[in-house]
Amino acid sequence: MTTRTAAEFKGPVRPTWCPACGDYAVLTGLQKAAADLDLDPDRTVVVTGIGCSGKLSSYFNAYGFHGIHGRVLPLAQGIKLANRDLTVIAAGGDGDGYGIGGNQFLHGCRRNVDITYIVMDNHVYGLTKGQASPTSDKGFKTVTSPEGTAEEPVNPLLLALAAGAGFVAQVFSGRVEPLVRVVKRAIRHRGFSLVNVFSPCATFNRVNTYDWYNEHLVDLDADPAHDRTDRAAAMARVLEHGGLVTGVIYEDPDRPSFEEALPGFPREPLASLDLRLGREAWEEILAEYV
Amino acid sequence: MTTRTAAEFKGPVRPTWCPACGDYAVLTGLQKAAADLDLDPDRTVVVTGIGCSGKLSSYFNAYGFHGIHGRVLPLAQGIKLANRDLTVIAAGGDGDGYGIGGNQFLHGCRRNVDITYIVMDNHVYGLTKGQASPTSDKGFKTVTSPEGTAEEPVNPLLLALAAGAGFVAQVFSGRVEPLVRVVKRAIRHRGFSLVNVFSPCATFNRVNTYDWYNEHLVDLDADPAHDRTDRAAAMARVLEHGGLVTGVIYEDPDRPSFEEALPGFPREPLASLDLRLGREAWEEILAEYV
Amino acid sequence: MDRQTDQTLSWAVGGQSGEGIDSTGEIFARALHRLGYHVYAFRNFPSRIKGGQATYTVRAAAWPVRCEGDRLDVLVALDPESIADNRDRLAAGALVVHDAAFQPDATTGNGMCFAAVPLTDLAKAAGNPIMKNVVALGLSAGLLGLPREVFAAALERKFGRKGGRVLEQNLAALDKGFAAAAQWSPELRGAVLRLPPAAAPAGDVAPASSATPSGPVPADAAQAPAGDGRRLFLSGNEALAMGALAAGCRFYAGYPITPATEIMTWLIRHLPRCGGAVVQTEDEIAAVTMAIGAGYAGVRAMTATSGPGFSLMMEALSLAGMTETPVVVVDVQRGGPSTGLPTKTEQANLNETIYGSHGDFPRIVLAPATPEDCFHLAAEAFNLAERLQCPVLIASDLALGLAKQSVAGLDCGRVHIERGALVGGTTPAPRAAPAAGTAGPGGLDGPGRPGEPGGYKRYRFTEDGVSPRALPGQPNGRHLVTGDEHDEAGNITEDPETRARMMEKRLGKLRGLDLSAIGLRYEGAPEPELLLVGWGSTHGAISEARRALAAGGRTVAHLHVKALHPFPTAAVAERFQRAGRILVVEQNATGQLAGLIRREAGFAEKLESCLKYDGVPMRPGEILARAEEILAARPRPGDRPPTRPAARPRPGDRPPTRPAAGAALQEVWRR
Amino acid sequence: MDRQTDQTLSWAVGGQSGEGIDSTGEIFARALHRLGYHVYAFRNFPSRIKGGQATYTVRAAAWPVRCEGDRLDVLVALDPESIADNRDRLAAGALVVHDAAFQPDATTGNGMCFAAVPLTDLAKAAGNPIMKNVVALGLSAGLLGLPREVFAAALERKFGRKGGRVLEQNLAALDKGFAAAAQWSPELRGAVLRLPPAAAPAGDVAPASSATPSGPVPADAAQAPAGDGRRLFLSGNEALAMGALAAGCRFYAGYPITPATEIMTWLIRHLPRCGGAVVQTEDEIAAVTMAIGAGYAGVRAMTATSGPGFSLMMEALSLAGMTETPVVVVDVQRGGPSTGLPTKTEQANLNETIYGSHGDFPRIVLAPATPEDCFHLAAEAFNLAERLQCPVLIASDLALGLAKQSVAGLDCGRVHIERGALVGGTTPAPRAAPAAGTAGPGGLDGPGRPGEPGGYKRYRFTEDGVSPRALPGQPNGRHLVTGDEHDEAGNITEDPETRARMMEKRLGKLRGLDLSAIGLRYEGAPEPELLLVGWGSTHGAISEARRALAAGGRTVAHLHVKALHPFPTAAVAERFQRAGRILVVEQNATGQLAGLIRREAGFAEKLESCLKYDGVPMRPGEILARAEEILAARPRPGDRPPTRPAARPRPGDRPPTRPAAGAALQEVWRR
Ligand SMILES: Cc1ncc(C[n+]2csc(CCOP(=O)(O)OP(=O)(O)O)c2C)c(N)n1
Ligand SMILES: Cc1ncc(C[n+]2csc(CCOP(=O)(O)OP(=O)(O)O)c2C)c(N)n1
Ligand code: SF4
Ligand code: SF4
Ligand SMILES: [Mg+2]
Ligand SMILES: [Mg+2]
Repeated sequence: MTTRTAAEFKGPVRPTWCPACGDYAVLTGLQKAAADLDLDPDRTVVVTGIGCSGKLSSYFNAYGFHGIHGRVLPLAQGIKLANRDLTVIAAGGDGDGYGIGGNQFLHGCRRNVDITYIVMDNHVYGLTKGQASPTSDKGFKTVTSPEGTAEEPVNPLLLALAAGAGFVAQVFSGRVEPLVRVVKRAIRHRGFSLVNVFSPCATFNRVNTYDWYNEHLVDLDADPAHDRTDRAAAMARVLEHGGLVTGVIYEDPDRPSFEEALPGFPREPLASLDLRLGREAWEEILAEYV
Repeated sequence: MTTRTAAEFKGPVRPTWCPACGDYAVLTGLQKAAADLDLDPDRTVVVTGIGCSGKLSSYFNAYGFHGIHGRVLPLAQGIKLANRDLTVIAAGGDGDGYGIGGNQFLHGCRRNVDITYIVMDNHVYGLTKGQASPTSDKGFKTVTSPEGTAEEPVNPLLLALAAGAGFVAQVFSGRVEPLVRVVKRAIRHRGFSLVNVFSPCATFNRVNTYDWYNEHLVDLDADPAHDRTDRAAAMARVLEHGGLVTGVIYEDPDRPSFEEALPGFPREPLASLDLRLGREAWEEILAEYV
Repeated sequence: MDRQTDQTLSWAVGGQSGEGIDSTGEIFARALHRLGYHVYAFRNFPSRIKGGQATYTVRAAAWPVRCEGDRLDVLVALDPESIADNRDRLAAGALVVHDAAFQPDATTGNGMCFAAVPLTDLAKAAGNPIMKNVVALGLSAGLLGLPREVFAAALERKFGRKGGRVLEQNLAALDKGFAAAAQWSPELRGAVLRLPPAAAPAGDVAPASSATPSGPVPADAAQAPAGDGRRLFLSGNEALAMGALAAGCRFYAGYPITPATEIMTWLIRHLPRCGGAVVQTEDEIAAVTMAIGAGYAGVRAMTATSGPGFSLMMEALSLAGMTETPVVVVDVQRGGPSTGLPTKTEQANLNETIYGSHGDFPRIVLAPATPEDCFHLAAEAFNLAERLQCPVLIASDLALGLAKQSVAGLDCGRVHIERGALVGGTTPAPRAAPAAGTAGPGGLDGPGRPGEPGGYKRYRFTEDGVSPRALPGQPNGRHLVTGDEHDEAGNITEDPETRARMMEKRLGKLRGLDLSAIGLRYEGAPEPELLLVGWGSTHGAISEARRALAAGGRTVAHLHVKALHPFPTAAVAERFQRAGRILVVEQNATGQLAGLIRREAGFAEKLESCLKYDGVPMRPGEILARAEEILAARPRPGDRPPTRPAARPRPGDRPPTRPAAGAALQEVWRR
Repeated sequence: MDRQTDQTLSWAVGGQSGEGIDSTGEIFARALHRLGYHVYAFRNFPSRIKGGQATYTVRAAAWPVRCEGDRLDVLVALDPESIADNRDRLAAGALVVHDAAFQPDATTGNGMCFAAVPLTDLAKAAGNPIMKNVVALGLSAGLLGLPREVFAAALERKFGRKGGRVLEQNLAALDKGFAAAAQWSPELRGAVLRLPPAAAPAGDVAPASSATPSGPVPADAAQAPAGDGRRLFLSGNEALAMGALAAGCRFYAGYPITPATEIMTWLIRHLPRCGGAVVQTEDEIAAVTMAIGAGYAGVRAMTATSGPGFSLMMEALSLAGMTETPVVVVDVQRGGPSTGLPTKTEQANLNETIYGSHGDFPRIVLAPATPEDCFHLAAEAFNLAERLQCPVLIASDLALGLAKQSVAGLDCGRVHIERGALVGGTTPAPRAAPAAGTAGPGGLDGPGRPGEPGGYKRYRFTEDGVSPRALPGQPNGRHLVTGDEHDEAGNITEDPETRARMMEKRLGKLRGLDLSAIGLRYEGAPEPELLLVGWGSTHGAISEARRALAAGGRTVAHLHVKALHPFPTAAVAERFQRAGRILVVEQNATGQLAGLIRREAGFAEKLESCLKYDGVPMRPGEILARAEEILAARPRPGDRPPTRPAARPRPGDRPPTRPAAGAALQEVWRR
């Protein structure tokens, strides 16, 4: 169907992630998904946060915006609302998205602008060299938690479900095929979609390794009993497995996106508008103030 | 059992809320709860956010800290961690807590410092004169949403449950007895406790009125079938009723508070420590650097 | 200054917030405006929703009044607090019309006339005691001899929707007020209330005054106003939002905060009609980053806030500077620090607008002084932001943002949209339309892949530091934008050489930018013994003080600074060189503009400060008093430049504003 | 400056980050320190986890070296990039020892000597090729004739836990290095590598040098160090954390960010042992507000961050100022703007530390220049914060925070804890203990309920503006603390009179505060023709430049500013008056300190800037070059004060740092 190849989405810069970093698979998976979906690199924007994960936009051949820590979602929403013709993919780390960016995440879920958010969740702050992250398992030992963390970890799927996200999925860097499949589905979803990727940090996380995930993950996509249109059921399944599930957890295909729901929001990209104001419009406005 | 009266918790300043504001009931309910629990006003701190709701600390006879918009929880946690002998009650509005303060809320829930958080949820920004709030019903018309809001509202209970709060409750300003009862229980809970109070704004919210709540609320405290120790069940119940439930929704009495879980955190208040450093301790430190 | 001298009338209505103070004041102000007067109207309101003392002041004249003035000639008091709260402003001979329902504490009166009018009873008689404000309105209009129709029409507009009964009652209340006024003896009325001769009615070109301007009345009082001829009555916030709209702003993201919220609510009413969108975000961090995202994607985008929210935007400003993304950020300043005085005015964020945020990056800071400025500088802000690809900040303040003023018409036609350097000279075509305009500088139609030799370079080193932007959607314009240091192609680098050049490129964009043309306004003597310098909303008060000083025989001038950064140093220095002493007038406690001047232009030895930081708008008399003080003292040529301690607030910096209390009272009204 | 003149040795090891560069450098540096040398060590590392070129530089001498210097005498290169990246620093005659596994591009050498050593092969022979860094270590030590035991001991400490085999292999690798060195002819070795005579070994009081200090070596080189006598080798971040601990800081809340994270990780290791706590928060806003909450409740509390996080703290700073809550906030500056250069040094947040945040409120800004300063100023910061009840900011920078230096001992005994005015003079007793110390000023034991007449007033107007605090838990001390304006009792008010007095009270707290004693350091001629002025980490480089200029016959001096706000204007002005020209040296692009000086002290006509903003630490030679340039030009007495454009970066502001390439190469090593 498409003539594009994943290689076309290879950016100008060579990745500098550590060997065996889970983020490589996210990059190649996203490139594959983009090719499969026949995305136009010139109409695609990859917006990233700050962290090892945030470097993704450097390596992807498309428009890229590498913003500030925790604010990838408002940046991405601003871009999408400015030009709804663009495919906007936001990406970042667990610290970026669920730590400092928690409020943006919460409200991004419920605002439901048509963007896809990929979180490379390695349960640790990678780029700053190994502090505990909000998704770190309780008791995880790091330089900032030498005796182990004291807090319950954030459960991103549960949070997204509670915050009203219309598409919630989880995949694993160790299994690229489902990653590509789910990312494609997320991009196609009209509205906000979350793909939380277990993406092992080979350097600072010796607990949540590829092997560990391979042992612990339960694939809900393979479970015909899982009703992914039922939010309460989705929550129950996530809780049941302590968050260690993969697949499309929840999906509401009918929910209108923010662009569709916002009264008066035009079909044409705002970025393409003629900015001149008509004489009548102006007169009408002035009439209020004479 | 106690000789204190609610009147002892009346602060020096007369409330300036609009007549019929739901926040009056929160104030008197909290005063009654404090008296019933025999709280020592000198060892009680009421920390509030910015909003009509935030004025609560002005009217309550205790130590009061009226902070900045959205940051009531880190302020309250800092106070509690500095002096664990204090009873710390945080309070604020729905905008303060679930809007701008969303990240602090999320992480406050999972950090589980032993404080009580009372949100006066009127589904609107009161003090800034009636804009949509994160809990505003979808379609709610305000000056900032003349055609109605486009977003799904935040569901505070669901969020708190997803974020790992150990005590989650909801009450209604129109029913003071359960409000007092639940607030007392929340204060007694060891760890973070959320009490979301439907506290109608008589001026800017003509939809979610006392009558409206009286019509719509379902009391889970009156439902013997509700298992408040089961997080998934609690979530399901909240979803089932679109959030319009009251009572103690969830409670985990065994979960250690942050103070208990943080390795090495002392029993004695930090504020009472002798700050001088022992000679040996100092020598030991220097030894690393010679 | 008395009424004879300045030929104005200052009227106010005061009462409990929620008693209809605002609508009464607004109707009264707008009526005078429509009758051809120049009107300045300001609400003083508490930070609570219902209750608390609120005053709506209306100052009117046949010449362009642009501040509240010092004096209140008439106060209609619906409660006793209104009298207490406004006592300092009540001039000798001022009239206090109060509801007969209470007895004012008249012991500290200062030669004012008290008149008890049974406002509540009259309202009750008209059908509802809450209409006492409407009775007050009728009374005020009647006393001034204003035509009933104007007020009846206003009530009709207001209550038209609510159906007949309420409107009828209100009209009855209005008439009770007019009737009460008719009972006053004409002499009594004339002694206290005389509105200067009316100018031309609204809609006409010139509010031509029949009064001969003299003394402190501006020389151009009788001149035709500029603009497209339609006189408007509006606030700075409204004008600013209109300017943004006229300039092509099509995306606004914001979070509510007093006193900036009106900008958002205004745009939410008007933007969607022009194809734009407004998003109320979860917080100010999201607001500004969403605007930056939109700006990057090619929409003219804005956010507005006040102090606390502005502080939250600091990190993102730095991102806009580093990524060279255009965005307009408005800070309508209010009393600080922290939550401070959320409903009172102040100008204490100047430092933050220029120096807030980490690292060195280009930004532009404009500071409107009038609604006209709000309109035109807002429009200019978008051009500067896109031409120089950097954040542009607009520092407004509460007094400017909320006060409503008669202005001489805002001309949408004067707004030119300059979108700056875009590759292909255009924004991306919609997906539906055929791609166009993709050729252009940067080899976008060349074979080089972005980032490869020959490919497009987002941050190409150029003569003026400005590199043409490719907006997402532009074929072959792909590049990385990053808040990390980067090379010409946009890719992250730590190379010291590239880093240094990029810093020079970014900062160099402002090098040639001389904002003195839009950023300075000078009025008065070319070689003044005293030069008054100000910024923001104090413009009107300084103007009046200058005219009063000039009328008193002083050679004075007034320099108003509307571009704070880059500072128009050369032009300012030229003016300063010719001035004797310089008095910097501002509403903050540390003399922030004075500090900026010392830093950018020097002249420390000539500078004096007139500071005010009590939340109340600056008044001409306060400036006058401070100016007289300085002029009375000898010049001090050998003085050391003032150091920080001298710039800090000293009780002496606050000119005595409050007239001494005392004197006899009169009861001029009998039932 | 050559080695003969400054009597130092500059050694560096470079390779791919992750190849053990840091540990090699660290062991080498610490060994020299323990041998009695003064050592300065700095890591240059990329913003990525593995890979990317990293260099660890060690400069050692018998006198207190306090910067990297200009020159590299020896480079041990594990990869070709290391040579390219450091080429500019390699002096004529410098020795480049490189792994024989690659052939360096020697074409642009500048008279350096290249020596290929089969580091990888030797490591392989010892058991594992990754130990090439350890071979390099042994080789370096051997060439300098340093004792093997010191290095073996270091390896034992490092690998002790990992068991015998790894350690054995490492020791073997070390020995291979020593053996390789032994093959060098002594003359050759001496020509290239001669470490100045060693001072006294670590642990002793004085690193007494046998070298006779002369010329650019400081006159006090042979003097005994101050402090408790134990020489330490540590970074500014470590010293700062130690100072906080010593001063009684018992609560730290923070969010990770380079280069501030070490402060948190240090405290997390040490605070719990002293009864304190560290919380890693969700973001910087939570970090600072949590610290403010803790400070309010009576604990000495701190947070540390860098640029982006610091910008996020702006709103809360204002809250601390308004509520008069003590808190210490550290900003370890890095390259900006935005994410900028996260692992490179800069000093571009000066403006933000002083002027960031909205409204006028008291704050204090300290800027340490050395690890000793980090320790003592951190301690002082807590005293100032509690005495003056306001936020105290510490502006450090990456070069200061991360460089490790030999210091002359830090004396915990010199730290005095002053907790400022507390009612009852004490913090609250634990609930378990009997209540004590509740009597005192403010009538806390009187009958008046808080807020009532006779009751405690948190913000009582006092002579010096400081009002005794009651901490929660204190009987009868109840009061409201609010970021809104408030009255003496703490209750919210909008009364203009009270507002103005409260502003004066708050700002007045800093009026008498003269920080010149801790905030200025002056060295050199009392009436210099050129005065070098700096702040922060550039201290060492400026010192060396000053000494070099003096040695060249110039009358020069060096004023280092360690208190930025309130600015010690009087003392600075006094020094400036006596100076001919003034060169302000700083690592930013807009001359932020120079701007502050112009604003606070004037002297614009005398000021010149030496700016550097490429992320690389300031070097003495750069200052020297700029100084010579200025001294060569005539003084310009009639000049206009420099205006903003002049302060902006001009290519000319960047002194030529990179020596011209070229010259012959020698191959001095034969296998
Ligand atoms: C405001 C701000 N605070 C802190 C930082 C420092 N910082 C950079 S990346 C990062 C966390 C990275 O963790 P995560 O988001 O999980 O990404 P990862 O590196 O693990 O992919 C932090 C704290 C920053 N850049 N900006
Ligand atoms: C940083 C910041 N942004 C915005 C504001 C303005 N503000 C004050 S209260 C408020 C919202 C109040 O709504 P809510 O929290 O629901 O409280 P309510 O008044 O309804 O009780 C806002 C936006 C502020 N004070 N600070
Ligand atoms: S530190 Fe961890 S997350 Fe970062 S690049 Fe290395 S493996 Fe990946
Ligand atoms: S505006 Fe609403 S929330 Fe605020 S005081 Fe009035 S009724 Fe209460
Ligand atoms: Mg991570
Ligand atoms: Mg609310």
